[in-house]
Amino acid sequence: MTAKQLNSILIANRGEIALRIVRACKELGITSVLAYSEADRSSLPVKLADRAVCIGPASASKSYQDPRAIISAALAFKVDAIHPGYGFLAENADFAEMCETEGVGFVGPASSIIRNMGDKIQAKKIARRAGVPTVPGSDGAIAQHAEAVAVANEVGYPLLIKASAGGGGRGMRVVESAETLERDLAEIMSEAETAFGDPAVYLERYLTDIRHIEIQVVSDGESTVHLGERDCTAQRRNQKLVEESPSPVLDEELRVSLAEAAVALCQEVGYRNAGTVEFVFDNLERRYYFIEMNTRIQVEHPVSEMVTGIDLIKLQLEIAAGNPLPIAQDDITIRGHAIECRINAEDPAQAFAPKPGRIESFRAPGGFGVRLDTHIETGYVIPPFYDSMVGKLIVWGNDRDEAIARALRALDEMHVEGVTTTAGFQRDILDSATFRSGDFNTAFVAEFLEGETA
Amino acid sequence: MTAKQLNSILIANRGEIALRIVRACKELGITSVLAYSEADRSSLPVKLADRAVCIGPASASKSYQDPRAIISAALAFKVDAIHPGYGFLAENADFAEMCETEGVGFVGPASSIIRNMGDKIQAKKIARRAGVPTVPGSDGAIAQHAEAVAVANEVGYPLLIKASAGGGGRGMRVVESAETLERDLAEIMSEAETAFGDPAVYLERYLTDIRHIEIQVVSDGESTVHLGERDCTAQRRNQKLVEESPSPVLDEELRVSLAEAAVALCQEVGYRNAGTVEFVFDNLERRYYFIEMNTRIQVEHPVSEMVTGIDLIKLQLEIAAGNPLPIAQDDITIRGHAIECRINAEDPAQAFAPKPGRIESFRAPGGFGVRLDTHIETGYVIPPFYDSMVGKLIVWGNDRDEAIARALRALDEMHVEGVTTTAGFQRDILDSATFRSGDFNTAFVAEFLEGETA
Amino acid sequence: MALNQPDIRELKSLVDWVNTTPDVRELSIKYGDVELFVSRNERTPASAPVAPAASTVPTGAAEQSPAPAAATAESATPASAPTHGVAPKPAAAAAEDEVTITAPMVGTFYSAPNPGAPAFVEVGDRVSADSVLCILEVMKLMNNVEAKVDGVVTEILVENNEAVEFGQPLMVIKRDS
Amino acid sequence: MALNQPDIRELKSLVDWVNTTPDVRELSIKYGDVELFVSRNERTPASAPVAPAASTVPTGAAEQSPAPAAATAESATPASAPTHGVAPKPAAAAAEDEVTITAPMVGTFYSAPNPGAPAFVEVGDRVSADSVLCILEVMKLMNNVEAKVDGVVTEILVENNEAVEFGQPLMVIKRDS
Repeated sequence: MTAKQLNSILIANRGEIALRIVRACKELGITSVLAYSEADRSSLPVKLADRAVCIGPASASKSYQDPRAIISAALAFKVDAIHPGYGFLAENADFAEMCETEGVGFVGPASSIIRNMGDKIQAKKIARRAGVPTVPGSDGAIAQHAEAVAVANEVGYPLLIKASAGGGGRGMRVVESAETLERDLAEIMSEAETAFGDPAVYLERYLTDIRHIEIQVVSDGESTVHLGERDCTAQRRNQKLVEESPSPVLDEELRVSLAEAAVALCQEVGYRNAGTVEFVFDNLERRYYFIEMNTRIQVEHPVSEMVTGIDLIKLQLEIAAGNPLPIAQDDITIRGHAIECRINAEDPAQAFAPKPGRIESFRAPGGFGVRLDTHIETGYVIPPFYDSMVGKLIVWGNDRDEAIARALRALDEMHVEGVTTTAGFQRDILDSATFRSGDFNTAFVAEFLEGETA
Repeated sequence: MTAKQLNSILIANRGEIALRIVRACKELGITSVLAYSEADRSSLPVKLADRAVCIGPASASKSYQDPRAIISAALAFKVDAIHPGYGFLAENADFAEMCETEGVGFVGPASSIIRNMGDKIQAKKIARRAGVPTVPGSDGAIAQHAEAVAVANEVGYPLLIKASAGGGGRGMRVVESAETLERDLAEIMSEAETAFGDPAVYLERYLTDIRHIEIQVVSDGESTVHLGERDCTAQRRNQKLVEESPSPVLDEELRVSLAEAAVALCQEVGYRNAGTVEFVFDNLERRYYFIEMNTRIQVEHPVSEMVTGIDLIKLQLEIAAGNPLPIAQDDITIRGHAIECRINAEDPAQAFAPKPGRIESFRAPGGFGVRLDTHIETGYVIPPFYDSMVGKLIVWGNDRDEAIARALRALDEMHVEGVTTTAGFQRDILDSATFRSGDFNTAFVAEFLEGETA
Repeated sequence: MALNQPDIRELKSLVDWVNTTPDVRELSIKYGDVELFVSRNERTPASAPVAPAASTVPTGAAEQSPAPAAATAESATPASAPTHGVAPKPAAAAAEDEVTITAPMVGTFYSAPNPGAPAFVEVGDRVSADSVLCILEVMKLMNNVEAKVDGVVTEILVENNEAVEFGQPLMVIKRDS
Repeated sequence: MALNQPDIRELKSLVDWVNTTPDVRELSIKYGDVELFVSRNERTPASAPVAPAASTVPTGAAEQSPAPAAATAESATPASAPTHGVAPKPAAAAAEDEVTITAPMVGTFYSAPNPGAPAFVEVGDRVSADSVLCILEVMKLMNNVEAKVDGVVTEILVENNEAVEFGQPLMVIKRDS
C-alpha cells in the first residue's frame, strides 16, 4: 500500500481505454466517474464505472474534446483528477494547463512538458541535450548553398532535402549520393525560391529500411524506470496494427542502449507520468534515432504489462496521487513474449472503410495467455462518431512462436457477428512467413497487401 | 520445437477442460477430435474442435464414462492418443490398461501407476518408501490391545481410533490425550467386536487445524520438475472452491521441502505425466503429510500456469508424444500470485442446489491479469447430466492483495443471466477478512456459511 | 452545398446508427454547410423522418456555443448565457403541454443568483419566455437558463448546488395553451 | 416406484432441459425403477408431452448394452450384437414410411461380412426385420446391425470401412405399408 491515494477520478475518454481505467480504479478502490457523450450512453464503460456523467452530445468536439465540458464535469462532480486516456485531450497542453489553473489534478505530466514534447523541433533539441541520438540532419533551415553542401556531407546518404516552405510532399527530393548533391541542392533551392519565395531547405538522412521501436517509461518526476521496448513496425499508413515485446531484432546491447536513452530523456525534463519514447531503428546500420515522445498512456501499453506483470494505469494513478515510484528498475524483468492485435470495425476488402453498426453476437476468446481489452458486447451499437477500434487482443507466450500460435488461436476463436472487423486480416498478417520470421520493416503491411491483390 | 509430435488426439471429456485441451491442440498444430455425448452437441468445445464425434447418449455411463465408446472412437477415427481430461475416465486404471492393450496412446501414466496411486494404502506405502511423510498412524489394523496402546503412544495425540470393520462414521473415536487412551481403546475394541465381530482398529493422528496444499509436478518417466504449490484450503464439503499459488502460509524452507517430497515420490515410481501430489498441512505444528497423488491434470492447474507461464496441457501432450521434458527445474520461476474461483451453476441460497438451464446472456470479464476458462456462452443450455461447474475465473496479480482485488473486480464484471451461479458467493468468500488474512483452515468456508446464516 | 460521395456515405451511416440505437431520439449534425436534424417518435417504432434542414431548425447543439461574456465566480450578475435545449419531458407520463428544461452543459446548478438570495422560481410560479429559471456554473462562468416558453413551473427536479449532467432534466413547465 | 422430493426435482430439471434445448427431440431416462420417455414434435413448438412409461417403451439407450459374446478381430462370423435405434430420418425430406438406420455406437462400418465378400445389402434390396444390413466394429467386436423392419433399402449413407459416430444415419429403408 502506498501513502497517498486519489479518492476519485474523472475518466475523460470512451471505449476500451475508458474501461481499462475503470478496471484499474476498481482494483485500487478509487471511485471512477466516467464522462461520456450521448452516443455512449449505453456503452459497457458507462455500465461498469462507479458513476457516469453525460458531458455533451455525440460530436467529440462538444464532449470528449471539449476542455470546458471535461473540466466543468470534474469541478461539479468534485473528483481529484482527470485521466485523459489516449487521443482526445490526452496530449493537449492547453487542456493540461487549464487543469493546472482550475486546480484539477491531471493524470499526466506538467503542461510545459506536453508542450515541449509536442513540438517536434523542441523535442529533438531536448533529446540531443540528453545525449539521445536523433535522425542526422540540419539543425534548422539553411538558405545558403555552400552551407547546405557542407551539412549534407556531414549528414550522409541517402539524404532527404525538404524545402522549408514546402509541404504535402512538394519541394522534397531524395539524394542518393554525393555525386549529384550540388546539382540536386541547386535545383531544389531554386525551385523553392520560385514556388514559395524562400530557398531555405531542411536536410535529413533518408531512412527507408526501418523499424518502429519504442520504450515504455514511467517517471515520478525524480526517477525513471523503463519496461523494455515495444516493436510497432507492422503498420498500415502509419497506423499501428501489431505491436510486440520484446522486439525480434534487438540484441541485448542495443536493447539496453535504447532503454537508457529513453530514461535519459525523461530524466532530462523531470518527466512525471507513464510515457513512450519512440525511435526509428535503421535495419541496415542497426542504429536507432529518437523521433518523438508520447506523454500519455498508449494504445499498445498492455504489451508491456504482459511481459512485466506491471499495471501501467495503476502506476499512473499512483504517480498522479503524488507517490514516488513504488518499483525500482531491478524489480522489473521481462518474461516471455507478448503480441497485441488491434481489432477495428473496418472492412479490409473495402480499403479498410469503417463499419459502424450493431454487434449482433459477440463471444470473446479465452484461456491461457489471452487478454481481451474491449468495450464491445452482444447488442452494442458501434457509433460512427469516433475511431473504429473495437478492441485489442493481447496474447502472451513463453516465446514469440508460442505467442503467434496463441494469437492465431484466439483470433480464430473470437466471434463477432453483425459488423466486419479486421480480425481475419490480422490473422493473415500474423500467419505470414514474413511476420513469423520477424525480419521486416515498416513497408511490410503495404507489401503484404500488394501481394494479396497481385 | 520438439522432436516428436502427436498428429491427432481424441479428447474424451466435455466442458471447460475439453475446450482447454482443444486450445492447446490448436496452438500446437495437433488435430483435436472431440468425443461428445448427444447432450453436448451444440456446446462450444464441439464448435471449436477440429472435429467432433458423437460417442453416445447424454448419460455419462454410456458416453464419457464408457471405455468401449471412447476407445472405439479413438480406433475408428485413428487418433494417436486419448486425452482424458479430469474426472470420468481420467484416473481409471482399467481404462488406461485397455488403451495399452488396444495400442491407443493415453495422455497419462501407465495403468499400473494409476492403480497403485489410486489405492490409498498402497500410495502411502510408496510415499514412505520415497521418504515422504505421511499422517502418523498404524501401518495396518491392530487387533491386540497392548500393541494398540504401544502404537498409539508412538502416533501421538489427538488420536483417531477407527474400527477396521466400521465405516460411515461408526466405530470412530477421538482420543485427546494418553490419560484416557487405555479406556477408550478398550471400549472401541469391544464395541467393534460386538457390532462387527472384529475388534481390530486403525490408529491415526487426528488433525483438525489443517490446510490442503498440493504440488504440481510434471515427469517424463526419467526426471521430474515441480511448478510450486497450490493452496486449496477453501473448500465446501471437500469440494475445492478457491485455489491459489503461492500458499499464503508457507515459508521458503517448507516450500522447498514440500516440493522436494513431491518430486521424490514421482521419481520413486518413474512417473510420466503431469500430476499433483496432495498434502495436508498442520497449521499448529507447521508440518505436512502426504495424503494422495492425482495422476491427471487437475481442475485448478491454471493457477500454476499463471505464476509459471508454463502451459501444462502442452507439456502433457509433449510427454505423451514421447519427448523428454523440454524444461529443467531452473527454467521455472514463480512470479506474482494467482487465484482461481470455480464458478458453479448452483444456488447458494438453496444449499448449493444445481441450477441447470439456459444462459440468456453472458459477458466474460476481461482486462489485465484475468483469464476465464469456460465453455458457456449466450444461448448455451447447461445440461443437467454432468457436474455443475460452468467455468473457472483465474486472476493473476503481482501479489496476493492485487490478485484478490482483481478477482473481485472480475467477479463483479462477469455477467450471467438466466442461471444462478456461485460467482456472488465466491465474491463474498474472497472479500472476507478471513480470506484476505490468509490465516484459515479447511473449516473456513463452513464457518463462513454458518456466520452468514447466524 | 456540396456533398460528395464519401460525405453522403458517412451521413447515411449516421442515420443508420440512429435507427439501430434504441435510445437516440434526436440527432443534429452540422456537416460543412449542411445541417441535418433527425427526430424519432418515441412511441411508434416507424423509421425516423430525415430532413435536411436549414439553420432555422432549432438544434440543441447549435445553441450551446459558450457565452461570449466572461464572468468570475464572485460576479453577482450572471453573464449573458447560452440558451438551453427545450425537449419534451422524457418521462412516460409527460403531458403534451409540458416542456422539460434540460441542462445545456455539465456543471453546477444554482437556483438563486446569490447564496442566500431567494430562488429565481418556485413550483407554481408563472414564467415568460425570457424568465431566468436558474444558473448553471461551467468553469466559474455563470450561465442563465431561460424558460423559452410562457407557462407555469410544475416541477423543479434538482437541488440548489447540485452537479448536473449534460441533458439532465432541471425543471418542468406547463406551457400556456 | 418410490420417488422422493430430490428425485422429482431432478427429473423436473431434466424435463426443463429438454424443453429449453432446441436440438433434443427424444429423451429416455431410467431412474431407479421408473422410466421416463419424452418425445417432442419436430415441427410444432408446443410443449413436449411427458409420459411416465413402463419398460415396454422401446428406448434406444436400453438396447445399447454391450453384446455378451466376445469376438476377435479375425472372427469371420460376427458376434450376436446389440440391436440399433430406429428413428425417423432426420432430414426434412424424410417421408413417413422411411426409417433411418442409425449407428448404435461409435465404431467402424463394414458393408460386408469379410473384406472382398459381397455387401450385405445394396440399394434396392428387399430386407426383412431380421436381415443384417451391416457390421459395426466396436473395439474388435463385430456387431450386426439388423433392419428391424420389412422394406426396401433406398439409401446407403456411409462407405465401407468408414468411421461412424453414435447416432449417425447409416441407411434408409422404405417400410412396407
